Amino acid sequence: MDKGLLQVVSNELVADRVYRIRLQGEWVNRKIVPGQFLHVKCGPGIDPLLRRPISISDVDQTEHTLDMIYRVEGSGTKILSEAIAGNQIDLLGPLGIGFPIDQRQKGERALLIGGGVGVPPLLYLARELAQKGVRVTSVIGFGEANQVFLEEELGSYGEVYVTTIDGSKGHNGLVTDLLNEQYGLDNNAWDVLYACGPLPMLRALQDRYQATDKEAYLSLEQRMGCGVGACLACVYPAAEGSDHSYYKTCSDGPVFELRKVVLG
Amino acid sequence: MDKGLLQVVSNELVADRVYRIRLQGEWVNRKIVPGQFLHVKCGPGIDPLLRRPISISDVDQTEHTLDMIYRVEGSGTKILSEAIAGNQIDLLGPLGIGFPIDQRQKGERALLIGGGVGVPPLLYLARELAQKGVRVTSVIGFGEANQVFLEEELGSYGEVYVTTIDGSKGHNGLVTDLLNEQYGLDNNAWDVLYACGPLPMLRALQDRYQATDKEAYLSLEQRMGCGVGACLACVYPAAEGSDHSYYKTCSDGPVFELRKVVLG
Amino acid sequence: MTAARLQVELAGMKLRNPIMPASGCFGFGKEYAQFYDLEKLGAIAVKATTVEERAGNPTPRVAETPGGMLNAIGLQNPGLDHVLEHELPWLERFDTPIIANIAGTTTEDYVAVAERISQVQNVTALELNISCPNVSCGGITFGTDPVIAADLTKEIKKVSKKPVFVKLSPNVTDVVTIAKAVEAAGADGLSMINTLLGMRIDLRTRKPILANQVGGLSGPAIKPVAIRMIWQVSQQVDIPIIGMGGIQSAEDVIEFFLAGASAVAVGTANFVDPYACPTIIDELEEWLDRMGVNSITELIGAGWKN
Amino acid sequence: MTAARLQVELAGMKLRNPIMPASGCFGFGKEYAQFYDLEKLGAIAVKATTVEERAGNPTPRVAETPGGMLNAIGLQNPGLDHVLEHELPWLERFDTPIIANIAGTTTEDYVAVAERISQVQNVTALELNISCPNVSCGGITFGTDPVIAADLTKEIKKVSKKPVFVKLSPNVTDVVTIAKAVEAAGADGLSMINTLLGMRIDLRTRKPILANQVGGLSGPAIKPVAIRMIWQVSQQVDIPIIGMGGIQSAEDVIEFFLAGASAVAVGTANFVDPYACPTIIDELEEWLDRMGVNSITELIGAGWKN
Ligand SMILES: Cc1cc2nc3c(=O)[nH]c(=O)nc-3n(C[C@H](O)[C@H](O)[C@H](O)COP(=O)(O)OP(=O)(O)OC[C@H]3O[C@@H](n4cnc5c(N)ncnc54)[C@H](O)[C@@H]3O)c2cc1C
Ligand SMILES: Cc1cc2nc3c(=O)[nH]c(=O)nc-3n(C[C@H](O)[C@H](O)[C@H](O)COP(=O)(O)OP(=O)(O)OC[C@H]3O[C@@H](n4cnc5c(N)ncnc54)[C@H](O)[C@@H]3O)c2cc1C
Ligand SMILES: Cc1cc2nc3c(=O)[nH]c(=O)nc-3n(C[C@H](O)[C@H](O)[C@H](O)COP(=O)(O)O)c2cc1C
Ligand SMILES: Cc1cc2nc3c(=O)[nH]c(=O)nc-3n(C[C@H](O)[C@H](O)[C@H](O)COP(=O)(O)O)c2cc1C
Ligand code: FES
Ligand code: FES
Repeated sequence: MDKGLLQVVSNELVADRVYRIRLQGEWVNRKIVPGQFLHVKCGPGIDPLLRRPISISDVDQTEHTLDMIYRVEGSGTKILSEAIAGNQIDLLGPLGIGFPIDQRQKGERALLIGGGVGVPPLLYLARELAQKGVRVTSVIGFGEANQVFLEEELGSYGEVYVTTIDGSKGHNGLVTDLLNEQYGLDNNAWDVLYACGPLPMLRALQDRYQATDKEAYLSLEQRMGCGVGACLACVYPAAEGSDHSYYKTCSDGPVFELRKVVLG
Repeated sequence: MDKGLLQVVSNELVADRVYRIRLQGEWVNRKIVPGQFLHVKCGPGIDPLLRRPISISDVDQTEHTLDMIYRVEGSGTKILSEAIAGNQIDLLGPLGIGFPIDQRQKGERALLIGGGVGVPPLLYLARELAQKGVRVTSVIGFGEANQVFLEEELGSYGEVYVTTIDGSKGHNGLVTDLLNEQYGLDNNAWDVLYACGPLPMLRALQDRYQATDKEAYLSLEQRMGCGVGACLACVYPAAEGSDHSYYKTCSDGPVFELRKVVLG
Repeated sequence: MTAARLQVELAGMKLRNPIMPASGCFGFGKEYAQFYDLEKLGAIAVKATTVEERAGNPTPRVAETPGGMLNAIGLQNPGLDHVLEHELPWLERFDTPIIANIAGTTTEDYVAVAERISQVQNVTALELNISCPNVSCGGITFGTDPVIAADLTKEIKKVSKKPVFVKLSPNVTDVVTIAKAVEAAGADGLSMINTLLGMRIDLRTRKPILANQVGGLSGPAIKPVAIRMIWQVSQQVDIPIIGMGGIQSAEDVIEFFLAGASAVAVGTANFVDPYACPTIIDELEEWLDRMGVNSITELIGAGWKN
Repeated sequence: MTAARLQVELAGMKLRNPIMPASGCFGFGKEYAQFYDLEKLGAIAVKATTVEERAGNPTPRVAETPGGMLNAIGLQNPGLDHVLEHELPWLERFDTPIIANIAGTTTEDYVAVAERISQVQNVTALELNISCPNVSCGGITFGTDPVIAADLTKEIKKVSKKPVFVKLSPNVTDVVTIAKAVEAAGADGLSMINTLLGMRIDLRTRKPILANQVGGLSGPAIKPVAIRMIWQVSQQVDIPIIGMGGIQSAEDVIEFFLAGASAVAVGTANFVDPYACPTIIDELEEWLDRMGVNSITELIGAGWKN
C-alpha cells in the first residue's frame, strides 16, 4: 500500500454515466487482490477535498495497467470522468482486504453476484478464479438495459446472467430472483459466493444464507475519511460473538465473511 | 462589460515569473480602452474563489485577440500560468475607467511610466497614442535584468528608458530617478503623464507633480471583491475638495487623475 | 404556472421566487442592473444603511481564504438621507421588493433608520444587522446577547411600518436562544447567517491582510455552519427564515430549504459570477422538475418535518 | 543544526519539530506507521480515550463540504484499559512524545482517565477534549461555559502527572474568556481549535447525511476562524497554544505561528495525503530558509508582537 501517481491511458463511457478508466505506471507492479480498492484524489485542490474509494476492476501486470469502473454520482466522480489520456491521477492503495481466493481449489464452483457499480471488482475476481481453475458463474443486476456493463468480459470466464429491474435486458427483476433451481443457481450449484453491490442486495443475500453453512463473502461500502483505518469513519458493527465489536470497511474490509457484520 | 469565455492562444513566460497570455474570441469585438482590466476566474471551483484583476495589455481587433501580462504571485496567477492553448478562460470585462486619451492631439508628448507588472497596460496605451500621432516616451522600471519585459514592443512607439534597481540592465535606480533634465524628461519635456506601477512609485509621482499643473494619470491597484463597484472592497479616499468622499478602484478607476486620490 | 412554483410568501411578503442578493454584496442594485433585469429577482437586500454617512474601514478590506473570503468593509454607506433620496428611488423602476438592511452603534441609530426607511414605498421589509458593536454596552455586539438583541428588536418593531427580519450572527454559543429571544420580542422573521469572524495573515508582511485585522468569513466554506444553524433554529421558532451563507447553486438553495429556510440570499457568489442569482433561479426550476416538486414551499424544513 | 531550528519547547515538552497529527485523525499511530517512520513527527496526539470502550455513532459518520469535511465519529475508542495495555505500549517503539487526548461525560470520567493515562511513560502531555456534552449540566458541553471548563481543568490538574492542554471549542461567543478561565484554573497550554458544528443535507433522501445529523467541520474551510481565535487568545494568555484547523502546508503552519501558536496539529490533511505531516516538516525547513528565520520560535505571535 502506498501513494502513487498513475497516468491515464483511457477513460471511456461504458454505460449510462459509467466510465472505465485505465491507468498505467510502475506502481501497478505490486500484489493486488481482487476486491481491493483505491482511494482516489479525483482532482487537485480542496474541492473535492477527500479521496474517493473505487474498486480495482482489473489489473494487467504485463502492461502495468489497472482499470476502475465508476459511475458519476457527485463532484468527485464527475471530475474523474473529465480526466483525459496523459493526465496523472493521485491514488492510494491497494487498500483493504479483498476477496479470499487463496484457498480455492481447481474445479470448485464460484458464484459471483454483482449489482450496479458493485460489478466492477468481480471482473478481476473472475479472472483470478478462472486462472486457478475455479468454475465461475456471474449474476449481475442493473436498473435498465443502458446501465449494463461487463457482461461480455465476465462471459469469457463463465456463464453470465443479467437482470434488469425494468426487464429491458436479460431477466426481469433482481439478482436474488435467480438464485434458485429454475436457473440452476440454488445452494447446491456453488461452493462459494462472492458479492458486491448495493446494501439492499447484500442484506437480501445475508438474510438468505445467514443460517446456511455456505461459504460467502460480501464487499461493503461505507463513507470514508482516511481509507487506511485511522479515522473510524467507515465502521460496521461486528456480528454477535465476534472477537471485535466493529469492523472498519477500509482496512478490515471491504470484503467480509457474510456472517461477520451487521448490515444496519 | 460582460462575462466572456475566451480561448487561450498562447501563454508564455516573458520574464522571471511573468507570463503573457493571448486570448481569442468574438468577445474581444468591443470597445476596449487602454488601462481597463479584466476580472479573471483563474481556475474552476472554489479555490481560488474570487476573480483576479489583470490589466489588458494589448488588443488586436482584427484577430479578435487580447493579451494580458501577469506575474505569478499566489494561487490564482499560478493556476493561470498553467493554462494551455485551447483552454477556455472565464473573464469579466472590460472593467473600469481606462487612461483618458480622447482629448489627445497629434504632436502632443506623452510620458508613460511603468513599474514591474504595471508596465503591461502601457503597451496598448502607447499603441493607441501613437495612432493618434502623439509622441510617446516610456520609462519602465524593474527589479533586475531578468524581470524586464516589453522594452522592445514599447520601442516601436517611441523612446524607451529601462531602469533596474540593481543596475543589471538599463539605468541603475528607480524610474523617478530619470525624470529630470539630464534625461530630457523634466516637466517641460511632456504634456501628459500616464503611470502604472507599485504604490511607492505612484506616491513618488504624486508627491512630485501634486503641486504642478501637469496633466497626469495614475493607475491604481487594490484588493477587489466584485470588480464592478458593488462591494466597496477597493476604495481609495478622495482628495480634499472632491465631490466624492471615496473612489472605487474597480469602477471609478483604476485610472485616476493624479490629484484626485489619497494614496494612504 | 412554472413561475408560481417558485413563489414564496414570508412575513406577509410575496416573492416571485425565493432568491435575493444578500446585503452588502449587491450595493443598491445599480451595478448588477448592467448585467440583467433586476425584476428577475425575488427581492433585493440592499447594503446596510446607517443614520450618517460612514467611510468604512481602511483597505485592504478583503482577503481570500480556502473556499471563502474575509471582508471588513466597515459598513461604508452614504447615510440615510442619501439612501432615501437617491438609492431607493432609483430602485423604483423595478417591480422588485427591497429589503432594507439597517445598522448602527446605538439603539437610537437603528431606530432612526428604521422609522424613516420603513416608510419608503418599495421597501418591503427591514433586515436588522445586529452584528454591529453596541457602543452603549461596551462594544459587545448587539447580536451576541439575547437580551440586548431582543430589546433592540422591540424598539425597532415599535417604529417600523414593515416586517422586521433580524439578521443573526453565527459567532455565538447558542444561536437558538437568541433566535427565540428576538422572536418573542416581535421579530417577523430571521436572516441567517451573517459572516463568521476570521483572519488571514500575510507571510511576507507577517501582519493580518485586512487593515481591520479580523473580518467576516463568507462563501462556500461557511455553508455547513449556516445549514446547521438554520436546522436548529427553524425547529424552535415559528417565524420564517431567510437563509444565506455560501450559496452558489440551485442545489445549495434546496439544501437551505430542507434545513428550514423559506427564502435565501446569495452573497459572495455574485462576485464570482455576476449572473449568479438569475442562473440559480433558472436552475431551481429544473431541479424542482427533477425532484417532482410542485411548489418550492413543500421543501421548507422537509429535512426535519416528520 | 537545521534540525534545531524546528525545535520548540512548550509547557516543558521539548519537540524536535512543531508538527503533530491531530487527535482523532491518526488513530494510535499504527496505520500511518505503514507510510513513514513516526519519529519524524514532533509529537502525536492520539485518539480521544474514555474510561469505558465507546461504540461511537451510527454511520454515515463523515460528509464532505466545500473545502472541508464533517465528522461525527462519536468518540469511538477501545476504552482506557485497552489503550493502556495495547495502544500506548505499541507506540513506545518510537521516540516520539505522545499527547493523550481525553474525553468523558462527567468530571469523574475525565479524572479517571487523566489520573492513569498521565502516568504512562511515553505520554508527555494530556489534551482535554472539552467539546463533549456534560451530562451533569444537562448536556451543555464542558467547553462552552468558562466556569465549567475551569472546574474541570482544576480537577484534572490535581491528578495529572503531566502538563495539561485544554482543547477549546470554537462554537462559542467569547473564546478569550474561556481561555483565560482555564489558564487561571491551571492549564499548562491550550489546543485550538476543535471542529465547528455543521451539517449537510442529502438532496435525494432529504435528510442530514450524517446519522448523527450534526457533525464537526474541519479542514481548510475553518482555517481563518482558527487563525482569528489563536490571534485573539494568544495575546491574552501566557500559556502556549497548539494550533490546528485546516493546516495543509508549511505556509499554513507559519500563519498559525504568526497568529500565536507554539506548535500545530494536522488533522484532516492526513486523509487527503497520508504523508501530509512529514511533507509539511520538510517544507517548513525550506520556508524558514526562504524567510531567513533561524528558529521557528521567532515566529510565535510575530503577527502581533511588533
Ligand atoms: C470500498 C468501496 C469501493 C467502491 N467501488 C466503486 C466502484 O468500483 N465503482 C463505483 O462507481 N463506485 C464505487 N464505490 C462508490 C464510490 O466511492 C462513490 O460513488 C463515490 O465516492 C462518490 O463520490 P462523488 O464525489 O462522485 O459523490 P458525492 O456524493 O459528491 O460524494 C460526497 C462524499 O460522499 C462519499 N460517498 C458518496 N457515495 C458513496 C458511496 N456509495 N460509498 C462510499 N462513499 C460515498 C464520497 O466518497 C465523498 O466523500 C465504492 C465505494 C467503496 C466504499
Ligand atoms: C486593476 C488591476 C490591474 C492589475 N493588472 C495586473 C497586470 O496586468 N499584471 C499583473 O501581474 N498583475 C496585475 N494586477 C495585480 C494582480 O491582480 C495580482 O497580482 C493578483 O490578483 C494576485 O493573485 P494571486 O492569486 O496570484 O495572489 P494571491 O496573493 O494568492 O491573491 C490573494 C487575493 O489577493 C488579491 N491580490 C493579491 N495581490 C493583489 C494586487 N497587487 N492587487 C489586487 N489584488 C491583489 C487577489 O486578487 C486575491 O483576491 C492588477 C491589479 C489590479 C487591481
Ligand atoms: C463584502 C460583503 C459585505 C457585506 N455587507 C453586509 C452588510 O452591509 N449588512 C449585512 O447584514 N451583511 C453584510 N454581509 C453579509 C452577507 O449579507 C451574508 O450574510 C454573508 O456574506 C453570507 O452569505 P454568502 O456566503 O453568500 O456571502 C456582507 C458580506 C460581504 C461578503
Ligand atoms: C475524523 C475526526 C475525528 C476527530 N476526533 C477527535 C478526537 O477524538 N478528539 C479531539 O479532541 N479532536 C478530534 N478531532 C478534531 C481534530 O483533532 C482537529 O481539532 C480538527 O479536525 C481541526 O483540524 P483539521 O482541520 O486539521 O482537521 C477529530 C477530527 C476529525 C476530522
Ligand atoms: S475510512 Fe478511516 S477508518 Fe476507514
Ligand atoms: S471590487 Fe467591489 S466595489 Fe470595487
